[in-house]
Amino acid sequence: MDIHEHQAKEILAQFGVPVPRSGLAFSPEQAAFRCRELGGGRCVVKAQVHSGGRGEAGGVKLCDGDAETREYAATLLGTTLVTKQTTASGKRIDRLWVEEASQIARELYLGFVLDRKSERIMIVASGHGGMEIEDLAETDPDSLIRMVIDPAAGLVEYQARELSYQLGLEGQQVGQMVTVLKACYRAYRDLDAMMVEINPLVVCEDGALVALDAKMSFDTNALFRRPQVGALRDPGQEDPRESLAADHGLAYVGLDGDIGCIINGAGLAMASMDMIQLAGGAPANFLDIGGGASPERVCQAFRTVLSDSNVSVILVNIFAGINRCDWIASGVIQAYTELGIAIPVVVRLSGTNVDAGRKLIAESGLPIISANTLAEAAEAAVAARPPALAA
Amino acid sequence: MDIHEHQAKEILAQFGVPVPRSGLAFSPEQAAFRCRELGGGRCVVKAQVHSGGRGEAGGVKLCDGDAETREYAATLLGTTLVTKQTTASGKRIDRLWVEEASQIARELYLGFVLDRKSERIMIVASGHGGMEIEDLAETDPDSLIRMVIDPAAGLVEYQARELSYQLGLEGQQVGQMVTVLKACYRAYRDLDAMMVEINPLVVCEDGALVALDAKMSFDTNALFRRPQVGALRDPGQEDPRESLAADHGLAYVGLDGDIGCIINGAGLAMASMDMIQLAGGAPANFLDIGGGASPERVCQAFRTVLSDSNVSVILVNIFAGINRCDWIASGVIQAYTELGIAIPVVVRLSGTNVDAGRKLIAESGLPIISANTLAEAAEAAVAARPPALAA
Amino acid sequence: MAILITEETRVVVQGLSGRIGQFHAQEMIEYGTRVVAGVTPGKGGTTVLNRPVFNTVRDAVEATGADLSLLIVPPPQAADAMMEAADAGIRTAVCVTDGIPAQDMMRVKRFLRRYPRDRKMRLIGPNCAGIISPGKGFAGIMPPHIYTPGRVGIIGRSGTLGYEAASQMSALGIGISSSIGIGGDPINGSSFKDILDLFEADPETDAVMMIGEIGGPQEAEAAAFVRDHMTKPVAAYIAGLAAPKGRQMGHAGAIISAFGESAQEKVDLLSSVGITVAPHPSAMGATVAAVLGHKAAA
Amino acid sequence: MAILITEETRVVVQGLSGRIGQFHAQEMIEYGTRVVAGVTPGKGGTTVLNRPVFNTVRDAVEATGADLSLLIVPPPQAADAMMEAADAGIRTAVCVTDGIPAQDMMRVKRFLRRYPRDRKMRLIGPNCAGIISPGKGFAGIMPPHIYTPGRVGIIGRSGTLGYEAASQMSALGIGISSSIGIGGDPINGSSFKDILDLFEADPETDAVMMIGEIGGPQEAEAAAFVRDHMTKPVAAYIAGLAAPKGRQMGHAGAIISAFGESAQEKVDLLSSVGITVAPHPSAMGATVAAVLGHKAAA
Repeated sequence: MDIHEHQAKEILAQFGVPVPRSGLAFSPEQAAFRCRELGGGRCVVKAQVHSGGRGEAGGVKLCDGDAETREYAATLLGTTLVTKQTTASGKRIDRLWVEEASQIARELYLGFVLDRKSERIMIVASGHGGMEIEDLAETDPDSLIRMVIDPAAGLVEYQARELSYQLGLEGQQVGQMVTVLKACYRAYRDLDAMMVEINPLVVCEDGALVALDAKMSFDTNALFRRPQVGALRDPGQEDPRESLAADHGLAYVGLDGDIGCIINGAGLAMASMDMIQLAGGAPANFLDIGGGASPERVCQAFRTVLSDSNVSVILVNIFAGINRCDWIASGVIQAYTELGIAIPVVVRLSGTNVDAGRKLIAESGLPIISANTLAEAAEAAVAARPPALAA
Repeated sequence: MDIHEHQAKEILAQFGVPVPRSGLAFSPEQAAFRCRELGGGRCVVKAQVHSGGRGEAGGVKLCDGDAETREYAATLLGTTLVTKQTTASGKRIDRLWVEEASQIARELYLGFVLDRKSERIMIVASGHGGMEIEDLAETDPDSLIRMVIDPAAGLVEYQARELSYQLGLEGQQVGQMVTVLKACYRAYRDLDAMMVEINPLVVCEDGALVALDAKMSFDTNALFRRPQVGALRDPGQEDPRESLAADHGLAYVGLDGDIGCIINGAGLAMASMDMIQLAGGAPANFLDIGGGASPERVCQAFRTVLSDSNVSVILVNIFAGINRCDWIASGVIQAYTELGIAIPVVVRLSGTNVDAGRKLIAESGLPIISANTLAEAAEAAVAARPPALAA
Repeated sequence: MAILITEETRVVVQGLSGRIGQFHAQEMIEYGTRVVAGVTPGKGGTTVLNRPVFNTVRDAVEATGADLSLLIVPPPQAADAMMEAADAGIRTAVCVTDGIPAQDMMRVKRFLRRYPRDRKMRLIGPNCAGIISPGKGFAGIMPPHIYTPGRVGIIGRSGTLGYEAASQMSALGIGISSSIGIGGDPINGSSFKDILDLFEADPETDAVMMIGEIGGPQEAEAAAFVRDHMTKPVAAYIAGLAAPKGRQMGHAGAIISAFGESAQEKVDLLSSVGITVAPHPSAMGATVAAVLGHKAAA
Repeated sequence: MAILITEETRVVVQGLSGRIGQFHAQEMIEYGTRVVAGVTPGKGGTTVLNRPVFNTVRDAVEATGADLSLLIVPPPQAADAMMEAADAGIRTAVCVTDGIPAQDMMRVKRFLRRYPRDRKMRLIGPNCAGIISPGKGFAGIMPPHIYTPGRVGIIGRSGTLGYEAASQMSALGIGISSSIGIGGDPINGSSFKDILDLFEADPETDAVMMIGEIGGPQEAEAAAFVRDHMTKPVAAYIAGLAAPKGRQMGHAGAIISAFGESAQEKVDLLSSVGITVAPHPSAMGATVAAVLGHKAAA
């Protein structure tokens, strides 16, 4: 789960990370007020959307005084920002962050991630901040410092000092950096984060360290014990289909193709997508209906898939273990009744109660295309597309 | 560092341990008021002194209503309580704890201590509460359950459940006990305690667990990072000589003999006490002046030792490493000048700057008895006692 | 012999008293699995499916000699239940629970390391379908009858894709010695490498089918292990060729976040160490058949 | 050879830039100890006593090959400094700091366990006088000239009582191979047993004097070790015969809190395994002499 820059900064500040003075604005007037609050001079106005690359996309600007701030805020609010990390439809700008301008002497990169190799929290840092970590890894891999944290010991102070010296910090900055590192680690650990990133972490001309931009994302599996984190969710920044699907216990990821997929199990879903691609088609989505799916949940899966207007065929592929093929079949039939499906549907059922399921489909009288194997199903789906798409 | 029962209960309650409703009283009137606050019926009045065994010593009483509470409070406040754990001079009663009476179905013992063998925090528990742990260990050792906590994992929930079942708890009590155990562990760990004891932890007739008595002591070495714990110190409960000594960087423990000891190093201090005993005398105190002692600190040591009216001879035994024998000698001479010492003083100096130290003593013209070895010094001190004592 | 579970294995079910625990335990018993006990705190002394239920795993182990535990417990209790099993002397724990916080798994993995090698519990999962040795017994939530007994091992992250492989193999008359689901989470108890090691040592296994997917370093570690330590032929399939970078595909672990974690990169790496990689998921069975033929020819 | 410190040992002083650190480093250098570097965060690049000062122990080890660290740092920083030394590859750390919180020491001890045996640092102290191999070098705060070179090892909790023993031995013409102060805290890095093991293996040590005191289980563990593993004669003295139960005698560890922790109980236990226990502290030297005579006669 992602949160906004300003939320991440507020959290990190609570743990002890220094951040610039700033304030949130939902209107041009409020933005201008924030500018005056900060002294009325130069300030940075930043679109709050769940994406990196906002600067290049025109979502961040240094404004000189409250008039310019109001003007720029008016051009941003209510529009969508398309960055290289968003889809083409972009992310809606509903709020701005107005921040005092900093005198930057040096920019550092600092990230905390879950390292799957060591199965521990890893610090990634670089003396060259401001760039995306992927670009850093490509253009200047030697500048990347990696440090793994032993969960039993936590982040030990000497480690934090070693890292600070490796980044070329000196004097008072080392103590400040130790504070920043310990704060980020505690925030990561205590709130079940999956990622904490401060980029850039700047050394100001007066020598002070400040977090100029911050990102945090959280482990959705841990939200049950972090209600304060769950409360930070901004559904306005999510793909509405993914939100809707998640609300019904479905894992949905929108893609660019036209073959809608309804599958059980993440692995089988990915394999089905692979098979569609091999058969010459393109999947419109990843969708895992999960275990023990009721007819209602299957019907909801159809509703989700059909909300994508690109979809021209639907492929249902189920290998039932804790699912039941008869329930799946009932769900497919219910979807026809409730949703008035007008496009071809291919269904492949296997596993628990498969005979009952196939019988239901066969006796329904609906124009459902049945398949016996994964390959057959994918090929049938590709073949069932309207002629224009099948070119 | 010890704290009062009511302070321990307030801390443990903050961490989630259920405690009876109660209130503090510094006067009979306030005690009566507390009784009325609790409903005006039966309540337990408990003398707040830093000692166990208060019940047997008459410091705890079940009172029926506010009149009896006032009356009993008046008999306690301002007196001293002598228990089998205090010295003969007892502990002064300045405050009372007035608590609602509980309907007790079962009494348990629960303690958290530092186990020096495993070098970890250990839980000690017994189904037979209310007794002192030493008595339990003697009379019913099999009832004692010991469980060591891995510091890396902390107190894991299953461990807490296992312990609860071993104590014969069932149903809802298990969940309550898990809460109590985790609370005590966190209090111990987060506040640098050295001991947490709930005795008895009672199962009430309605099935609820409540901490009826609680004790905590803290690691004085960690007070620099636990100011909130340091603030709980009650100097009125301490031996004034030990407090005075501690304030001057001296480790002092009062004993029953008449030979006052001024030594550097805890080991050498204990060895000197042993040597005195072997020579037929009895040490009046343990006193370690520590390292790098200035003449002033030596003089303060004399002041501390002389505040014990039993002292008839003083033995100074120094093997200087980071101390300096010349400073020690100056301190002894200064003590003569400032304190007007009228009893025999035996001085043995060894180690760093020993020649300069011995020269100072020799040239001082004071009636100081010099000794060359530990044995000589102890024998000289015993021999120097007034005839009545030397019998 | 098979690996991890046989007719001899004594299984305890943590969470037996729950509806789901009871349902799967019933299936396991019907299949012939030696289910000896259940554990549900607070239900000690009761009986479920004719099996005694205990308050603690330690009690269950002491009373019944259980050596394998199947964990069907809610995510908030799962880490504690795994640590309890490890401390009670369970040899193999299989956790099917989905949705466990990553930091809980970090804690569990670290906890397991405190035991010396000969007392260390092997953890399978979480978020896996379980393990089965066809005809002998199973611990998990899979449909057991799709697995034909035989001499090929299966290791997979995904439950349903593992079923797909097993059914393709059965259709070609290829039987299975054991099938092990290692789970789809970023941090899991056992890796491909750990299970390959067991199959390599199992005299009743001739070849292994390994079903990987995008994300994480474990397929690369498995490739190095196969290159350096495996004498038996290995077939593989990697799901996610059609998956885009940076989007999580259902499994918490199925996200390409580092170099070498895409399906194509993994396919190339596995191929480079002599593993025969199925070109598509419908060819899993055929690829195993080819690998077995290759072995016969060798 | 001696143990833990010789002419070859390269010593780094953590806290060299402080007044006390500098004073004792000066003493060590004058005695001939090979002090090669200092570490004080923020003072990297400076020079103290003609030795380079580094920001981190890792830098100091890399630049100078230091293998022993003497820690003279304030209590709040001591645990961190010990862990830093361990991680930087220091072989032996000697911590003289007094007043370290017990939980910090729990953390350090657990931290040291993460290293495999051949990379694990040996910690001496805290709250100890240090270690010396007379005529070769020392790391600590003791007066080095009271130690005569020779062939008897000393292990003690207490600094000054160790001086007392050394001076009694010197007065009788008995020299010392190494003297090791293990410190007076409840949790310390090395126990009597750990150091007895080193003396047993040291070809330049003929006998050992062990100076214990009331409180804690380490003397009992040492007794078991002597019974089962020591061939060299051991003399001992236990301080605190006159100490009352339940009162802490200066050292945080010197408090009788369990059965077997009083001086008399410890004396009885040591005697029962053949250790010759000095009847009083003035007899420490004579007891060593007796033990050496006994050995000569054997």
